[in-house]
Order: sequence, then C-alpha cells, then structure tokens
Amino acid sequence: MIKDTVRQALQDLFPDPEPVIEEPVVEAAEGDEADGDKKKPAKKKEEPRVNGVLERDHAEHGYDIDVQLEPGELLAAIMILDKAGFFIEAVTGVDWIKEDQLEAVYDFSRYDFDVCRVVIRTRTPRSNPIIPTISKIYPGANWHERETHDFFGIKFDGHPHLIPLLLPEDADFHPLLKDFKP
Amino acid sequence: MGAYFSEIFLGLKSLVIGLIITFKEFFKPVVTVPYPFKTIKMSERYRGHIELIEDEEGNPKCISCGACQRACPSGSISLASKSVEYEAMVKGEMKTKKKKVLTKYNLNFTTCSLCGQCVENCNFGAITFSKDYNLASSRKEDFHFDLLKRLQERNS
Amino acid sequence: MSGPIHIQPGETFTLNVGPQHPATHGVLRVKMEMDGEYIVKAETVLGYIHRMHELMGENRTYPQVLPNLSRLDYLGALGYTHAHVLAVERAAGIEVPERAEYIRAITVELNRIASHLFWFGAFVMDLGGFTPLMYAIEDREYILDMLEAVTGSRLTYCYYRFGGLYNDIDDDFIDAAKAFIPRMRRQLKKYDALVTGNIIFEKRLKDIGPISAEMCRKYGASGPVARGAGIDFDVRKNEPYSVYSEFDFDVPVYHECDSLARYMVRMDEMEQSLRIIEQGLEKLPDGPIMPKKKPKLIKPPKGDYYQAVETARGSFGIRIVSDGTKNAYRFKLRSPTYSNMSLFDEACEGMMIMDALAMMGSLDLVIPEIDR
Amino acid sequence: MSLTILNAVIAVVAAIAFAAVNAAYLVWAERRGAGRIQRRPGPNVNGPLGLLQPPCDGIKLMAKQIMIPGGADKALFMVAPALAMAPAIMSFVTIPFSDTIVAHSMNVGVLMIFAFASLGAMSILLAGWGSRNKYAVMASVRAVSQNISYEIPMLITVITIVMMTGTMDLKELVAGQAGGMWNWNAVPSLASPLMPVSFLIFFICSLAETNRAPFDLGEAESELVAGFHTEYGSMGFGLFFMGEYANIVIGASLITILFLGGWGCPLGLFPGVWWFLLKIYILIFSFIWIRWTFPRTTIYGLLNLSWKILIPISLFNLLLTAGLLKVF
Repeated sequence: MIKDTVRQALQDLFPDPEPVIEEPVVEAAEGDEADGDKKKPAKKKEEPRVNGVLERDHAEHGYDIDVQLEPGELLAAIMILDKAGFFIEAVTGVDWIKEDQLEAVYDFSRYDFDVCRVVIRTRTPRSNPIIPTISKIYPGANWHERETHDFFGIKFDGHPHLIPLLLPEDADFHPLLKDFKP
Repeated sequence: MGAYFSEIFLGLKSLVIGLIITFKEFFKPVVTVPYPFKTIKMSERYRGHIELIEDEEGNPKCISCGACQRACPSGSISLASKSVEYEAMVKGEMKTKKKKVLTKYNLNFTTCSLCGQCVENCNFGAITFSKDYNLASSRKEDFHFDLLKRLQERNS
Repeated sequence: MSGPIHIQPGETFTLNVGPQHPATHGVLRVKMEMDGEYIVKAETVLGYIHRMHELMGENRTYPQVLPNLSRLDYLGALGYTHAHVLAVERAAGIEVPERAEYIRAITVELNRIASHLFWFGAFVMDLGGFTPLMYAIEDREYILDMLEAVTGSRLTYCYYRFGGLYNDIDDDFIDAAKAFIPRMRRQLKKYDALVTGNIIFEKRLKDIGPISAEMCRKYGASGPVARGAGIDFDVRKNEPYSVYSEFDFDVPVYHECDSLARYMVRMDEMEQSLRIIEQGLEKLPDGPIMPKKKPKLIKPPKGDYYQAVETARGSFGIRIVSDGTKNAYRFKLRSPTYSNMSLFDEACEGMMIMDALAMMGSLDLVIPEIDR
Repeated sequence: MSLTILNAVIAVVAAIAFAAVNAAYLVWAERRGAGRIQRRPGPNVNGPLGLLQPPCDGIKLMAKQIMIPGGADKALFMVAPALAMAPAIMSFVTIPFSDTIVAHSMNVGVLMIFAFASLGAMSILLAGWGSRNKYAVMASVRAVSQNISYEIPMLITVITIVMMTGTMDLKELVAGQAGGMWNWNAVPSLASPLMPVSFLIFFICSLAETNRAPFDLGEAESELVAGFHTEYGSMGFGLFFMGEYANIVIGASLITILFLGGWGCPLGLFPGVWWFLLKIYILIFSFIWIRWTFPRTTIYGLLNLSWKILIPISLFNLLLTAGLLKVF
C-alpha cells in the first residue's frame, strides 16, 4: 500500500519524536471530525490545527492523507510525493480570516489503482503571505500557483512568471479573500 | 520500395472509401428543419421562462410568499404584494379573511439561467415553465417580463 | 520554459493566436514566438471569459450553485453537475436512491457521447474537414432530444438534485435510448471509415504532438490526454463513485502519446459509454428518485470534502470547505482542461503551427471550463 | 483590322461573362453540393432552389466598403485581387469549347495557359505581402511553395502528352483524341501504359494549383484564419473568390482537353460543346465532392506528396513514354 509508505515518509518530515506528537494530533483531528458530524458544530472551534499528518476516511472526505506543515517543509514533502509518482491535481487557497492566516492547499493523486489522494496544507500569515513555489518540481503547478496568487494574493517565492492569469493583467484585487468587496 | 507503393495504394483506397461514404450521403434526405418556416414541437418538459398559473377564477395562484425570489440564484425575480381584505371578490362566506394579493411579478429574463429552482421551491404550484423560445430581441427591456400582465393578456 | 535556443533575437516574430481565432474554439489566446512556421515559444493567456464561479459558489447556497456548474463546460454539463451533487451529498451525508444513481450514470454517459461527438466534429474541422462535423451534430441531436425530453434543457442542464433527480425518466426515453445505441454503433463504423482510416487524417496526427506519461504526471493531465499517453487512469475505475463499479466497461488506453492516440481514446470511449448505457437500462431498478428524508436546508458539517469525477474531459474535482452554514466557505473547482491546457506551452515548442493547433484540438478544450 | 478588334472585344467579353457566371453559380453549386453531402439543404431561400443567392451575394459584396488596413501597401493590396481574376479570364481566351467555339486559337495554347496560371501564385503573394498581416504572409508563402512544387509534376505530365501527340495546340490535342473514349489520353495505350496514373497526377496537381481542399493551405481557416485574404472584405474578397472558381473551371477544362477528349463524345457520336460542358461540370462536381470529404493536408505532407510521389512517378512515366515511343 502506497498510502502507508507515503504516510510514513511524510511523518518523518516532522522533527519531533513521533509518538509524542502524533497521538494528540490524531486525537484532536478525530475530535474535530466528531464535532462536525454531531449536533454541536458551533462550539469549541477556531483552534488552528496543529501541524502533522492525518489519515482521513476516503469515503467521507474524498482524500486519504491530510498533511499540514510549515511553508519551509513544503518542498521536501512535495519531493516525497514526486518520487512516489503522484500527479498534481490542483493548488488552491483558503482564507481563514478569523485566524488571520492564508492556507495553500495542494492536491495530489495517483494514476494507478492504488487510490491515494494526498492533501498538503500550509499556512502563512495574511499580512505577508509567502510560500515557496513548487513549479520547479511540478511544472503544472505554474498555472495553479498563478491562479492562487490571483485569487488570494499568496506570493509564491521563486515562481518564474507570477502575473495574473485569470484576472485582468492590471488586477490588484484578490477576489476570494473574505474581506474582498467588489 | 514495396512499402512505398503499398502506402500509396492503401492511401488511395482510404480516400476512395471516404468518397463513397459522402457520395451515399449525397442522395439521402436532408435532416434539418428550415427553422422560421417550420418549427418542431417543444418537448413536454421543455423549460422556458417561467409563467404564472391561474386558479379557476383567473387570478394568479401565487400567494406571494417569496420562496421563488429567495431560491433564485441570480435574483431575477422580483414580486410585490399588498395585503387587502378583498371583499368584493370573495364568493365564499369567509369575508373577513385577509389575503395577500400579488401586485407585481417581474422576471428579469436577461439574468435568468433557467435552472428551475423557483418552480421547485414553489409550494403552491403557482408557477410553471412556458414553452416560449422565440425570444430574440435587440432591446434589453423586452426581457423584463411582467408575468402578471402576461397572465391577464392570456386570459383576455 | 526554456527560451529560444539557436535563434537570434529579432529573427522571430510574435503571432497572436486568438482571442478570436477559429482554432481556439472560444476566447483563448496563445502568444506564439514564431520562427517562420515553427513555434519557438508559446505562452497561453487565459481569463477572457473568467466568471469567478468559485466566488459565486461561496456567496450562494448549495442548490443555487447548481446551475453554475453546467456553465463550466457547456458540452458535457451533466458530468459537472454530477460532481457537485456528489460532493455535497458526501459532505452532507445524503443518501441517494439507487434508481437515481442509475439514471445519473445513464444521462452522464449520454452526455459524454454528445460531448465526444461534438469534439470529434470540431477536431476534424480543425483539420479542415467540414463534413464529419455535420454528421456528428446530427447524431448529437438525438442525444440532445432525449436529454431535453427528460431534463427540460438542451445544453446547460440543471437536472440533478441533492439526493436524487429533478424528475424521473419515462418509457419514451428508454425506448429512444435503446434505439439510439445500435444507431450510434453504425455511425461509429462510418466515422471509422470516413475519418479514422483516412490517410490524410492519419498523416496529420500520427507521431504529432507527443505528450509523454511523465509530462502528464508533472502537469496533472487526466482524461483522454493521459489515456492517450498510456496511463490507465479513469476516475470511474480508479476511484469508483456513483454506481460505476457495477458496470462492466473497459478503459481504452493507447501508448503512442500522439494526437492520434488521444483521438482513438475518445472514439473508443464512445463505444464504452454505449455499453454502460446498455447495461444501465437493463439493470435500471424501480423505486423513488429522491430520498424519503431530505434536509430542507443543506448545511454540511464543518470540514473539507473533495469529490472527483470523470467528465468527458478528464478528472474534475470539487473541493468544498464547509463551515457549517448554508453557503460553502470555499468552493474550489479543479477543472481537467486547465491542467491539460497548461502542458500545451511546453509541448508545442518546436512544432509547426498547424501541428500545434491540431494538438490543441486533440486536447479537447472548452474555454469556459479553463477560465471558470 | 476593325473586325479583328471587334472579334477580340467580343471574345474577351464572352470570356469574362462565362467566367463570372460560372464563378457565381459554382459558389451556389458548391454550397448546395456541400449541403447535400452534409444532409442539409444549403441556400434555398432566395429564389427557387436558392438560385438568386449568387446575385444577392454579389450585390452585397459590391455594396460594402473597401477597407484597407493601416500600414498596408496600398498599391499591392489593391492590385492583388485584380491579378487573381485577370489571368483566369485571360486563360479562357484560348480554351476551345468545341471545334468552332474558341476565342483565339493558338498553336502554343498549353504554354499560354500555364503561363497565366503561374500568375495566380503572384496574386496570392502580393495579397499576403500587401495586407501587412502575419497570417496572410505565412499563407502566401505556403501558397507559393505549393504552387511551385505542384507545377513541376503537372508540367512533366503535360510534356508526356505533348510528346505523344506532338502538338501544343489545344484544338489539335482534342482532335487527336476524337472518335470515342478508347482514343482518350487518359486511357492507357501501347505507347504510354501509365496514362491513368498521369491523369490522376494531373488531377491532384490541378486541385493543388487551384488551392482547393485538401490542398487549401493558402487559406487554411483553422490555423491561418482566412489565409492570404484575411484582410480583404467587399469586392476584393469577391474577386479572389471568383478568381478561385474561374481557376477551377480552367483546371477542369484543361483536364478535359488533355485527357478526356475535349468536346468528343465517349462513344464517338455527336461531338459538340455539350460534351465539353458535361465533362467539366462532372469534374467540378468531383472537386466539390473531394473538398467536402477530406481534411486538409499539412504543408510538409503536401510537399512530400509532390516531391516524393508525384514527381518521381511522373518522371518515370515521361521516360517510359519516351522509350516506348521510340519502340513503337
């Protein structure tokens, strides 16, 4: 199963000794999910997720491995996926305005029948959102990153051609930011 | 050398096959409908713009609850009503009952995407799809339908 | 991304293909740096019909977004609405009756054939042959008539609902579909003889426009583009959704990596779709088309949900980030043509313009879907 | 003297009228034919069977404003359409429709027609260059290379025929084939057993010379927008269009005269102009038929076809015929 090997490889990115940090992370996530599924969704939230690897139920979420990491570790994680033969599905962002953070989300999936969709998230402060580009590893990320830059204003450090793609070339607004007023 | 000639031969053969196919089609009847002169019947479920449904008395069934207005993704529907006692019209006995009467039901067809959310969300079966499709015009105002007026025109 | 290699500056000229150009089938623009007829460097410029569907998805309720999805890809609209209903059903945990799923599969496959037929005609027209387009449109008309009788519209369908369908199919539809299958098989044979076997056609596509499997992976290509590069990837098989796991169908894969391979994949896919429709009509269970208990207001629980489907153009994904309200917090559309098109810049370097445009045609572009 | 001038004027007017009427109604025939092949009616609204469509089109084109793109070479831009039409009409002068109907019989008729046909490429080049459009330039470069490479096999085939018949006079060429279809040049004879192949080569070449599909690279719509006449509107475009159809008529006439016995009946009975017209219209129909069946070739595919297949075969045929003529 590629899922386990990739999970293990991604787990190794996190410097802290495994058993110490992993347990609370998984628990927190499970608690989070249970929260959502049950009656009281409004309570006990806005606790930014702790970095780490989570395993998700494919039937429920549509993906298998959910990784959150620091922007600095992004390239290492992407390289692991590149070596394992994943293809890039999409890059996008989410604006967590309450936490004052922007999240970049990278989707990877596989061509073979060993279904494993990996989601990599990385968060960066809203005031100065900079994330290293992965277009050197996956050239297909070029457009996706430009699009994310259009919509969220996340600057992809080292991107060769970071000009508006879908928006007009003189656009200075980022429509998917939650505080965007048209 | 053999491959050279066989390629020429096979190529020519494939071209001739293509020619035969189009030649056969040449004698088949045309399949198109000359549109302005002939039209086809629209299917039963064809979704044109919406239309108000009348009750037995010729009044709109609509009770102006506004469910369609809320459901519309593009905000194409605007309606207004006034609350009247409406004594003169009441044929039954309940004279005192207040009633909301539709005074305006406008559909801005320029933004309508014909999704049918309004019809689906109507709990009173008061709107339906028309079968109109000859709707070309060069003026924007022609697509601001006053459905109430259309209903009255249909009745008269 | 490599620049001109052996050409001196000033020897090339810039050619703007588009935004209004017959080959781009819409408002796509490719800035090409040309050396005579050869492309030195190409840069695709998008966004001419960008409509910000993702923002619309955030400020409308889930049912209100439904019609938007069919505006993404006007040729294979049902596949896209299917993705949306599946994603919301996954997020909100809505059960779907089996009959509804079967009808969805049948209509999606019909729509896929319609889309491939139109692509076939338009692609051959790109290559200068006009007549197949008219034949393809005639066949497509049968499908549109069938779908119109069921869904009420001909192009931008809004047929699926969360939990089921807008309305049930009737016997007329089943009869029409059953009559259509043998007819389409005959027509496919005709296309084979008229177009596929044609030497001019073959010469124009064979070994032209190579897109390797590795390139597909790096750019995230999917659908017929990936299958034409020898990748056995079809979301319907790899990650079965709806009732596709109950159908017996093959995924056509060609290893030539050229434009002809991509063409052949689509032509074979039509046959496979016919098989699915055939089986679907046979197995079609009776029952309701909407679940008994359906929430009036759809409010998926907090979370992040992803749903991928195989549309006519490739793997289409929807990510819904829900914050528990009736609007999505984030509504991401992963459109297949966007990824497929992004490899064009690299793949067309060094090609002649007419081959590059033939390759562009073989990618099966629908511009509204790229721009979203 | 005055009689000759009058004769010449009548001949030229008749040629222009024939060319123009043909061009106009070939457009109609093409659209109707294409419609039938594609299972649709084609133009059928203006007049019975849409027969008034060509005059309507003509009036529309003539009534439109002539636009000259900014920065274009005005003189070349204006000259090019005329240059497309004029040589086509000039070629009609020497084509014999029957043994009596011919404007001016010349003993070098074949040469003259080819001389004028080559001018057609010139008009495309000027149009492309004059209109200051990259697409137009690319298209005209393509068209010129295509014209050059297809004139070679065409002329080699003609040389074969001239060698067999020993004349360049079109009338005599036809007279040599009189008396039934077994005498036609397209039919293999002892001296030239490969004549059907030559006929095919000539046919393909005339398709290419007239820029017809599948060799219409000069106006490849899907990649070069409209090719060399991208910037032309109104009657400039109309002239290119008419020139193209006039060229088709000439191509069909040439094939008829060189290979199919001109005005001779297939069975040797009642020779006359009607046979000639019948033959050229059948040929023109096949041009239309081919155009609406096949996709377009590529520029290198086109050149490969000419240099790798047509020229070697026609050369071989030339040598074979020369050798066999010595023997028999």
